[in-house]
Amino acid sequence: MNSKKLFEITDQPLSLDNIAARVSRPDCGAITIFDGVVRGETVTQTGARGTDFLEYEAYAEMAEPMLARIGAEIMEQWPKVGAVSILHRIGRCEIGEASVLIAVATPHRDDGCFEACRYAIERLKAVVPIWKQENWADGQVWVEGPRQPELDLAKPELSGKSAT
Amino acid sequence: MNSKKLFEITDQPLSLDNIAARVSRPDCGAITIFDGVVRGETVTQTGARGTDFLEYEAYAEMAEPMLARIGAEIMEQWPKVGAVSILHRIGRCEIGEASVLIAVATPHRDDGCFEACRYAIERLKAVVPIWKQENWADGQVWVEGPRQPELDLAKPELSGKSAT
Amino acid sequence: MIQIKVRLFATLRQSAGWKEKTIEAPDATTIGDLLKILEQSYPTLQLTGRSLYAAVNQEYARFDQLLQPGDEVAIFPPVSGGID
Amino acid sequence: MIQIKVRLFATLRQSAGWKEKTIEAPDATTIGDLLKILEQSYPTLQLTGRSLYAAVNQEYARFDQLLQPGDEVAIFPPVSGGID
Repeated sequence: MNSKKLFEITDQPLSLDNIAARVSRPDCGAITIFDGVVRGETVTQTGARGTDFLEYEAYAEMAEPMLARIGAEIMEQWPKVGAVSILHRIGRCEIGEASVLIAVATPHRDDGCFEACRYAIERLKAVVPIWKQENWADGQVWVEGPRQPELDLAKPELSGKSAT
Repeated sequence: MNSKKLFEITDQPLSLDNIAARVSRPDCGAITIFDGVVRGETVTQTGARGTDFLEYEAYAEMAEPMLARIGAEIMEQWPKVGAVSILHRIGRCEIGEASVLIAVATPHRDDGCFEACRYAIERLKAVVPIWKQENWADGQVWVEGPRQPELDLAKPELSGKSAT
Repeated sequence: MIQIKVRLFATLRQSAGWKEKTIEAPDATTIGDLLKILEQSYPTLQLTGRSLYAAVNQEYARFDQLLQPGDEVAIFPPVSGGID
Repeated sequence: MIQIKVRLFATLRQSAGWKEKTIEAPDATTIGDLLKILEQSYPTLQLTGRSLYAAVNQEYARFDQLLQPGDEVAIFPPVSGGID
């Protein structure tokens, strides 16, 4: 975590103080940070379910540029944003550890830092090539995110085209 | 910053990793943090204005319970919130240092952590008895927040009552 | 007569030159009455014609609230914590 | 014939038992054609009837995109980074 890169896939533990330093700018007084933490318990309709740890895998050569693209989308949509940083951890993550950190710095709190931070986590979950494996005492499963129709090869019209 | 209090006025530097630990809960996977940072430059209509440092003063015996009350308001308004922490620094704060940190933990990112965090900074600025003094090379000034009519003793109808 | 503990903050504290004093006041004194007593006793403390909040025993209070013996009354300008 | 570098991730990598291979394919091969070649060569790799994304040289691509010699084609399930 000695890096000052704004967009990074790393197998090292993430630090909130470190990401805040990465987006710190003399004219920015507001930083909003989203911290995605590994949950030990998930409440479901059939009761609580336990997780032992998570394991993340990434296509890092594609994921880092995609994170940077989300940053660029934010700067375009919220032009007062001074800096964006998005860090995602890979490998084994224990309960209570951060798997993703997003920081957005703006001059004032009304300049879009909350909205942009929210936007970034939604975009990350939709398009950045990272996968999560849940591990319990009695097994493991790869989690698949919700299908994004515009990315899915299984679109009927695309399959049709290819058959010609 | 060794304290685990959720609502605290302190003259010690604030740490984001520390406040995240204060609100960490096994069933909460989403933490939103607002980090209010001392700006070195403020862009105004007449150009950039520099600040050397800020000095905060608090009525701590009242401010800490008020912070806790904002936390209680949040738990009532967003019942899925697992924990809230609000820390405010007093004394001299240098450029780039955090003067206020707000952390809200929820099970998932859609359970109100962004909205509650935003609510907390607005409420803090309106009602918590803390005052900011801006210090420049050539002087200093106490900043007065926008007047809250419901708190202001100068309300005409109240002054009128007292005169009877 | 009753005794009231008065606390001042920020610019009020600076203009008065003190932050805490015990003030003697008649029975049935309101916060408004207390402000007049303070202005008369401490001419550098300008209280009229400006926005002002008050708290009694750490709770926001109104101009016409009656004070009790031993109350702690804080008087201060509109708050400005956090960042803009 | 052209050479394509294929990369698999997550459950696809696990079911195939490899994460990276260079595949020989005819000229004018599309991603859709490549998927058929892979399924025939690696029976444990189940690609049809499921949601699947593909990227060519680190950019999302469509089923009918024509591949060029030396392209890196990644095939993977819907992404699930971050937290829920």
